[in-house]
Amino acid sequence: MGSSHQFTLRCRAEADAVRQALSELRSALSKLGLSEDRLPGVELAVAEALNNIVEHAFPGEKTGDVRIDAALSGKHLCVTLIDTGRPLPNGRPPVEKRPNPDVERQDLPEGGFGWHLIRDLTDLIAYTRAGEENRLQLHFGLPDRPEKQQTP
Amino acid sequence: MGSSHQFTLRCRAEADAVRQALSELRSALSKLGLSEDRLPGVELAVAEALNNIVEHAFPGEKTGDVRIDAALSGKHLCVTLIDTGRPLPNGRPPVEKRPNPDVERQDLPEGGFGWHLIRDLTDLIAYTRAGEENRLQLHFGLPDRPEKQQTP
Amino acid sequence: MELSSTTENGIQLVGVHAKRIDAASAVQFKDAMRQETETGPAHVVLDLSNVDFIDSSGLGAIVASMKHLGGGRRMDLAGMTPDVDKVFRLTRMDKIFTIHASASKALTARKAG
Amino acid sequence: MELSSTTENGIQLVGVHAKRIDAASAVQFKDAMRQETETGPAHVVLDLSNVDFIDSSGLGAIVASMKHLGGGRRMDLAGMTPDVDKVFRLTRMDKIFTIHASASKALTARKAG
Ligand SMILES: Nc1ncnc2c1ncn2[C@@H]1O[C@H](COP(=O)(O)OP(=O)(O)O)[C@@H](O)[C@H]1O
Ligand SMILES: Nc1ncnc2c1ncn2[C@@H]1O[C@H](COP(=O)(O)OP(=O)(O)O)[C@@H](O)[C@H]1O
Repeated sequence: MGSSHQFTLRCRAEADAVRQALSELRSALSKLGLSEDRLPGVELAVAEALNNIVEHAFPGEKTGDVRIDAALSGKHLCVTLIDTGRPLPNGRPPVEKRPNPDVERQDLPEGGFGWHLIRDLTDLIAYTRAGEENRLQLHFGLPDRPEKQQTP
Repeated sequence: MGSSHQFTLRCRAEADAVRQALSELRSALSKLGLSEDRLPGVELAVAEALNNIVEHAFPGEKTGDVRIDAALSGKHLCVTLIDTGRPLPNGRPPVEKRPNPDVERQDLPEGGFGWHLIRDLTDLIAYTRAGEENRLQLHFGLPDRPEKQQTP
Repeated sequence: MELSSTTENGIQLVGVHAKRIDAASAVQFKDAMRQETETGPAHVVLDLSNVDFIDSSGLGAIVASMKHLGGGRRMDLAGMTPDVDKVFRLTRMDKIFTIHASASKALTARKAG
Repeated sequence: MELSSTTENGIQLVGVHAKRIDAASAVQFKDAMRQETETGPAHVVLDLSNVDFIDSSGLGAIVASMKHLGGGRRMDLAGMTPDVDKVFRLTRMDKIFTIHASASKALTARKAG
């Protein structure tokens, strides 16, 4: 394993705060050397996960704090989202059919894309409910720099 | 992302229980399709991390519970160890020189290998102390099956 | 959410003057689009060239705006930046729009569209 | 921790009859080695062919057993399985032992060792 870095961000479970947190996440990852072509996919996956927390973990007027832990090496990025909102139904990310674009115009889907995008953009998702906490890990392999650095 | 699996094991922070947990981990990962050539490295990395918990998080006669969360896809394995023992000094895994084999026989190192082995065998380590909990994530990239399966 | 609107060759070109159509702005986007296209030509082109991020809320808002036009009218997309384009492709929503490389191409490609 | 011991060609061959030398058994291993080698030839070969897992505690115990022999005696390793071998290589502890493919090779390779 090469050198590795960690940082933590926090935001309220509200759309404006999520936007701000994504901007901080992006610039922190960029500073730590995550390649520019990986940033948009990571931002989008984390955005979808945070949007779900805003909308489903803290529905309606409810809100709360979200902790965002990120860990990065040359080979690997893990972003963990921790909130104390409602758990995922059935204790795991929903596995539903992709919204179908081959329908009449008035039936076209306006939602239900979120988890599919997260799955498309990650190598692994892990969700655990521990006590009152939701912990969602999004894992991204970084195959661009496969070279293994030696640690001392 | 292809299909992904999660499971949780628990053990006491004691050497015999660790041995038992490693055996359960190995057979669970094997059942879920982790390739046989990756099992020994994963077992060793997790063994070293658990041994550290037994010895340093719960020193002396103290003991406690360790929760082992594992998540596996075709591309990625993450093992998270959670305990309520003492935190890592300085809030992160120690970065020390590798024990030196080029010394007189009586000075040969009998320890200090653990974290180096963990680093050698993983793609990323992330440690966070959250409240009273130590959470150590060990990440393993699985480059053997790079093919991306489509989810529905 | 600031939108601009011009009509040329009988096509209404709506420009989005925001870098993001995301969960924080999807509702405003939908409202602004509704106002902008309440009346006007049957053919609308949405110029997304200033937008460098959309999430699924933004995508849903664009689809909703198109649906809101009603059966007799159409909405094309133009000037999508690569990351925006990727969201349409991953969700297969690229299939339900005519997509033009740029606003000017959308205006001249009317017959082909 | 069960060890066996035979002496051949003036070499003491100590066999480990356990699948693991790990944190749960490192102390027993060290104690048993100490007893087994308290007296005996100056040349000891540790046959690890039954062992398929060692961790750093096991590694440390093997090094400690070697050091305990004292300056005038030596300890070689034999029959390491691939996973055990890997631990020695990663920690560079392969450099401090003479390593033989098997116990029988260790007994015949005496002069070369
Ligand atoms: N606490 C939660 N955190 C994250 N997601 C949740 C939570 N509770 C429910 N969900 C799920 O998130 C899903 C949202 O799916 P998604 O694909 O993003 O579609 P949408 O666009 O409708 O939000 C809902 O079906 C819901 O089951
Ligand atoms: N709570 C803890 N959990 C895990 N490791 C810890 C904890 N507290 C301390 N440690 C560290 O683990 C290190 C052990 O390092 P390691 O390389 O495994 O060598 P050793 O073979 O001496 O155990 C110690 O230096 C100690 O700082």
